[in-house]
Amino acid sequence: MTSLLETEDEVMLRDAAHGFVTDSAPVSKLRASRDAGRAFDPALWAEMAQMGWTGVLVPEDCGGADMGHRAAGILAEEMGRTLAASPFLSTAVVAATTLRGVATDRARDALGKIAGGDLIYALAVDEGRKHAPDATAMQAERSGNGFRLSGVKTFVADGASADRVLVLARTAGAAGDAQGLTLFDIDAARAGLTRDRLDTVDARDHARLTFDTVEATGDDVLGEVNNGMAILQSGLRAGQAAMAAELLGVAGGAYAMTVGYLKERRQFDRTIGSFQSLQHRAAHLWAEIEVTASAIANAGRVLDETPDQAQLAVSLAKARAAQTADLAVREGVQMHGGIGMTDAYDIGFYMKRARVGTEWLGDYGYHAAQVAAARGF
Amino acid sequence: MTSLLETEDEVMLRDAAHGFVTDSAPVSKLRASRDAGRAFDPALWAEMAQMGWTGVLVPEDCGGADMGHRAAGILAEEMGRTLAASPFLSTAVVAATTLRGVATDRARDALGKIAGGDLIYALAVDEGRKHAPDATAMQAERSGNGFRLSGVKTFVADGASADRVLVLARTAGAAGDAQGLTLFDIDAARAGLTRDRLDTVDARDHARLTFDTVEATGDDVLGEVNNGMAILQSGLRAGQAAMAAELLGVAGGAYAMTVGYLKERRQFDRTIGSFQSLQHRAAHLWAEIEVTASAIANAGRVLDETPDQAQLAVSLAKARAAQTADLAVREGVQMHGGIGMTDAYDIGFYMKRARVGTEWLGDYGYHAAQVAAARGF
Amino acid sequence: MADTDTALDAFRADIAQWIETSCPASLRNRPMGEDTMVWGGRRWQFKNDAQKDWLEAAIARGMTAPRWPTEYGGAGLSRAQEKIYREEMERLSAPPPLESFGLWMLGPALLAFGNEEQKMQHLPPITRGEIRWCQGYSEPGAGSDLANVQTRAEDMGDHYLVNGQKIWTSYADQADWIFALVRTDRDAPKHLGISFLLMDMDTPGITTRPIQLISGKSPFCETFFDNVRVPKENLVGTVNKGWDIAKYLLTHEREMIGGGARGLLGGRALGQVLGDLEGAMDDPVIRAEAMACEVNSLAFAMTMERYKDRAEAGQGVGNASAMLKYYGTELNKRRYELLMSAGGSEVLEWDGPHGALAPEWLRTKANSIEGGTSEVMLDIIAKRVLELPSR
Amino acid sequence: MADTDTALDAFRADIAQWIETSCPASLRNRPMGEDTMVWGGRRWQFKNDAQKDWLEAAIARGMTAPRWPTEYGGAGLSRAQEKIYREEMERLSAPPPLESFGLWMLGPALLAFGNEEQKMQHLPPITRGEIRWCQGYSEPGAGSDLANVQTRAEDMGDHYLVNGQKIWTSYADQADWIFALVRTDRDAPKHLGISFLLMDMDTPGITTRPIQLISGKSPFCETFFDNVRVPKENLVGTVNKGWDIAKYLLTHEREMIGGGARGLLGGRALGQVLGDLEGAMDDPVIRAEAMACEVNSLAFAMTMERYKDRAEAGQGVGNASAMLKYYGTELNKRRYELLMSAGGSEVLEWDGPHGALAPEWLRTKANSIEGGTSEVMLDIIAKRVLELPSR
Repeated sequence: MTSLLETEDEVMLRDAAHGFVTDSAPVSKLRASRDAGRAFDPALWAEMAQMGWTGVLVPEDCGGADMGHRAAGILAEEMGRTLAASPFLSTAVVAATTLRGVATDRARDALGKIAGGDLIYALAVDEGRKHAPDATAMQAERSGNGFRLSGVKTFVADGASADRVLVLARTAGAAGDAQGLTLFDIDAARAGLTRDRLDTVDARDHARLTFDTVEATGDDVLGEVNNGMAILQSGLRAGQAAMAAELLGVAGGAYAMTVGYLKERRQFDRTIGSFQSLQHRAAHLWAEIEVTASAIANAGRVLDETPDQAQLAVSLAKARAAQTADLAVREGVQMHGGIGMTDAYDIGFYMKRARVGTEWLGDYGYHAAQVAAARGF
Repeated sequence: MTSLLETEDEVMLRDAAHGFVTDSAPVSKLRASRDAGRAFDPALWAEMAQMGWTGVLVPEDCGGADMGHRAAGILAEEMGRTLAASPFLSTAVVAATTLRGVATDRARDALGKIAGGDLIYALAVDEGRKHAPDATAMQAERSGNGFRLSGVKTFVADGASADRVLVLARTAGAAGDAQGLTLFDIDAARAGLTRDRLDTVDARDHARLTFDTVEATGDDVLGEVNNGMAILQSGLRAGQAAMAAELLGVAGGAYAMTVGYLKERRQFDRTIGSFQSLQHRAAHLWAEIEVTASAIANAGRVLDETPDQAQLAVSLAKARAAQTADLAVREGVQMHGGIGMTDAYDIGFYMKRARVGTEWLGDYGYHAAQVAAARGF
Repeated sequence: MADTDTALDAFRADIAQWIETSCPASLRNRPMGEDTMVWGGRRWQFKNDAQKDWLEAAIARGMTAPRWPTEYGGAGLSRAQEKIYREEMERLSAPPPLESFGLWMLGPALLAFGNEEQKMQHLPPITRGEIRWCQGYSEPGAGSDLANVQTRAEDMGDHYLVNGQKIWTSYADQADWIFALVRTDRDAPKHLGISFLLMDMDTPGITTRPIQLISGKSPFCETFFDNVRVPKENLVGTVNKGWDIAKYLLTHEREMIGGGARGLLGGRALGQVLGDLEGAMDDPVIRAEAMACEVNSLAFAMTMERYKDRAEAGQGVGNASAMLKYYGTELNKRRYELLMSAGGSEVLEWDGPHGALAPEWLRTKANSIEGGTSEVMLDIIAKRVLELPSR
Repeated sequence: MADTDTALDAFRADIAQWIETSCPASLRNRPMGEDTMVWGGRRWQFKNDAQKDWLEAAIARGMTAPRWPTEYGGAGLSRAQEKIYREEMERLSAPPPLESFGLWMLGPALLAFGNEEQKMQHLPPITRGEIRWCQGYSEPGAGSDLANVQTRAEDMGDHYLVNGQKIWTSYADQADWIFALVRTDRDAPKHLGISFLLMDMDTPGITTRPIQLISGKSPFCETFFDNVRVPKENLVGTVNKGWDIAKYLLTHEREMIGGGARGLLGGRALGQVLGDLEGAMDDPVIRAEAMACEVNSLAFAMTMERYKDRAEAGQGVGNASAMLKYYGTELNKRRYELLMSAGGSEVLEWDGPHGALAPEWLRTKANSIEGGTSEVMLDIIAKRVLELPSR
């Protein structure tokens, strides 16, 4: 395995990404989008495409930059730092990774459009309050050469904005079976598909998708019928790792804002950052962030080098990132005091995004259990 | 229900107990006993009998003081504060409470001897590493009018010192069944009973008792055959509550020693108690102790007033006490620094007793699960 | 009338009878919420006639302020009688006839520090729900350092001229009067030079602006004072000694906020609520945390009871109230974190299938900040209760 | 020889071959413990011939001190070569031929601060395991405040006269020499006026006494200095500037102790160990805690790897080593608490059915004290890494 240290290329990528999100996607941008009722800024997304970010996981012969999962994690982390909102994770990470596992012309075409920033994808997998692909109950009934999809998917990130949706549906077995699932790639405008954007606290696009006998052809199936998880698994892991990286960025952003505040704010005739109890808590938080950063770097490395053995590394990253982001935003709000509770101040946005990001594609408990299983208990 | 505040009588009892253990049973006494390989000082036990402590739960017409479970908790707490070692919990609390549920002359006679300090009892219930009466596998086979007991009991508090042993054995069903258990009251010198004192870290008497076809008569049975838990339950709860009280005392003793150290010890040209991070941790510890004290007072109250509904209150007390003592001794050792790690200093004794006391008759997880069950989840 | 057992039994029967008769059935057994609360004030609109009837009956008997002397509109109950009154109110599930910062905060301050004219002017209207009060302590930039009062009241001979700004003034936009800390001596050490001043919110120069929180709308406001002329008789207690009154009231406030954790979730066990979220308790992480929260919540409820018993027994609670405030608010935050975690994606909306859990969760984050941060509470415990040294 | 890829591949093949040939099979694949460690020194007794053979082979090639210059008994390896050496040692499960505070602590200090005579006198015997060193930093009453050195060394013209007492001197009763901090100027500010002095433990006036810990016997001693005459050439670096050397070495020590948490339990997952305790994992409290410990342990192991990579890449670790020390020791304590909890009554004996878990558990409590307390580590992080202000 290669070193956990970033290469020169990676350091350059991070610096560039950091500069871009700081200048072009500060938290004020998210605030403006929220106040406008908009999930993200399409102009920002177009710029990301221009910089090649949308193609970070798209093969070069499909027009992508193919920089790998460590690079994707660096981008996601920097976006998390300023809460830059875009369909990056669902489109450029989950969909791109899933589609490159499919050797069809249609998939290659879609990958090209993803790289170009011309196509937004969403992943519709969960139906209940917790991430659980096996619990899929949504039916895809055979109908002639095709299928008819009926059921409800929820917590679909970028579901209301997406042009196309990856949908996991059941073609055999019953809810709870790991087998019998099939993955579909469906036009979001298809008849019978209703999309309701949920008013989630992070002001991002999460939608409930209701499928009422939506028609799908055999060409819409990704991979094999009844074996959709074989294809989707890599996309899920990539998404989990990238969300872990974003959460590390959220933690880092909240931490930086908080330490900055501790250095400036005076109370009782002292800088509050000179109070030892706050110093120790800030130092502990920094330690947690450092340790989580190692798990994130490792997840990217394993996804790039031995993707078939990535579940432990990915779940470790997501479990750690969830706990670390949680600690960072809780400490952030508390250390800011009253001002941190006001909507006028930015720290609350970090708390909201951390909560939502923690839930997406498996929370701490889900991933900690995956780690335990991988470690034999 | 009566108030959670202590009555005047209770305050007097606490003051007297506090004075006695401080003068006659400081930690140095436990140290001396340990160095002598002795589990407790018989002279101290005799003094406790003279003061009526051994009869705290013995009815007045059996020669006891019958002060109730709140009073027993006050005594146990004060003993915990200086780690006063004696067979108080197993004899004056568990055995006394169990025996007073039995209306036989023999039981009344035993209660009188307990009150007089003339009889030490131990409770042999657990066979595995965790408290689990239902898991009893030890057999009591019918043999004529009596029984033959075979099996191994472990972690029997005061088991090597005891004159008599309360033994829970199986007369029906299999390990895991809540039913089919019978409680015996057996002379510790009976043939076939081997007692091995374990070298536990708290330097108290805990023993492994091996029963090799030990004969028991029908008179040795307490309560009904196959229904021993109906009798033992009250004794177990009383013991759990009293151990919770002792652990509160252990926490309080460790806390007092630590805060005293924080006020005296100077480092970096300051009293270490002036460092804010230590101040906040000490304040938090005090808060935990205060909250636990309420749960302890409540357990005594409920045992005295509505003993049939006491499991929630008792388990709440033991769960809280285990967590609080654990925090107190960990913070105590850490805040003492290197000196706290030396055997020459007393704080380590608190850590060792807390660990052992936490395990006896159910640890935090056991009692927290009881609380959950009582609260409907 | 002495509090003999017989007399108290008679009182209990009488007060229970009165509650039964006076508190309309439609108000009883309803969950507490903004809709059920009666705050009073010049602009108050009752939600229904039953609320009005119940308030009027309470005013007639002085029961909006049970322990205040009758000459100020109270019922003049003894401590033992008041305890019985609360027990019967709880037993009969009757809501308080009137909520008010006047009853909770200003009244006790005036009774302890006010002169006779001030008591007569302000206490009876409070008991009748005619005047609604708000509290002006915090200032922007002061944070936990409440004594860092910059709003100044200049002595202009016949009046004070007030200039400055307050923040976190709950319901200032709906209040009729404000009691505020103002600086009357700029040269004195920080804790001296502060006075306790009463101001009619209709006085020219006072304006308010609501504050939006991370959890959404809030009762909090910013309140601005621009050359506000205040009669000198509106100063309570001694000039430059207002900090004594503030400290006295902070203890009250702490107990109120810390107690919030007890009555949550309608008295249901946390685990029961979680049990409704099917499958949530299968996760050992959630289950272990639910057990811990339940254990701590029950023990904390007993602690509230114990301290209440202590207060009722005439033993002071004093600085230990900082512990109740600290523990209760931190525990409440932890409980809501657990609920959010158990609710998963179903509770991420501002208003979702399980109600407005997300804004409640965000709102709990202020519990450990308002009324003194957890850090300030720990400082108080360390210094005043544990008596740890400062050097 | 430059570290080209080809050259490094050749080195790897060569060194692997040498380990295979030189390290007896009986020493390999054995769990680390006191029995397997070779400390050397005047009074050293090998446990078996294999240990002796392995040490002699290593000495012959300079491999007890791989990166030290060959003239001092080292092998003169480059950073890249040393990394390969460690990788091959690990791959072939070969134990270190020699453990020593001389190798870990004094050697680096002498290489950085010593003069040529001192290097020639002390380094070669260290590499050959002839002289065993101990460290004399802490003093009774000083605690975390290591600069509070009271042991004084008086300049008597041709020698220093040392009086005072050290504590926590590991293996002082078995060491041949001690390197110690002594006060050479009592009037200077605390951090100045300290010097770094080497003393032969056989010098008249030096005595030691072992310390009994709460976990039982320990390698720690108290060491007393009573009018000890020390030649002036035994002072390392500049007089009164010994604190610079101490700081340099503290960083080394921190990394050593913090790393302890990684190799524990023979590399087995904590959950696997717990799984051997039948039924322990059925308790959601234990299970949730085991999951948390496992997640944190794995992430910490990766952090150790990342920082090692950073050091090997020539990027400094610096004050961040305080984080490794803090995190590793706190995590290790937490893991042992879990094991004790899972083991229940079976692990309460000093030596029970699962071995000496209880004394190990008690011993971990010192991890977050020795080599700088967790509180000192957090102070270092806050001030030096986070650069938080002091006022």
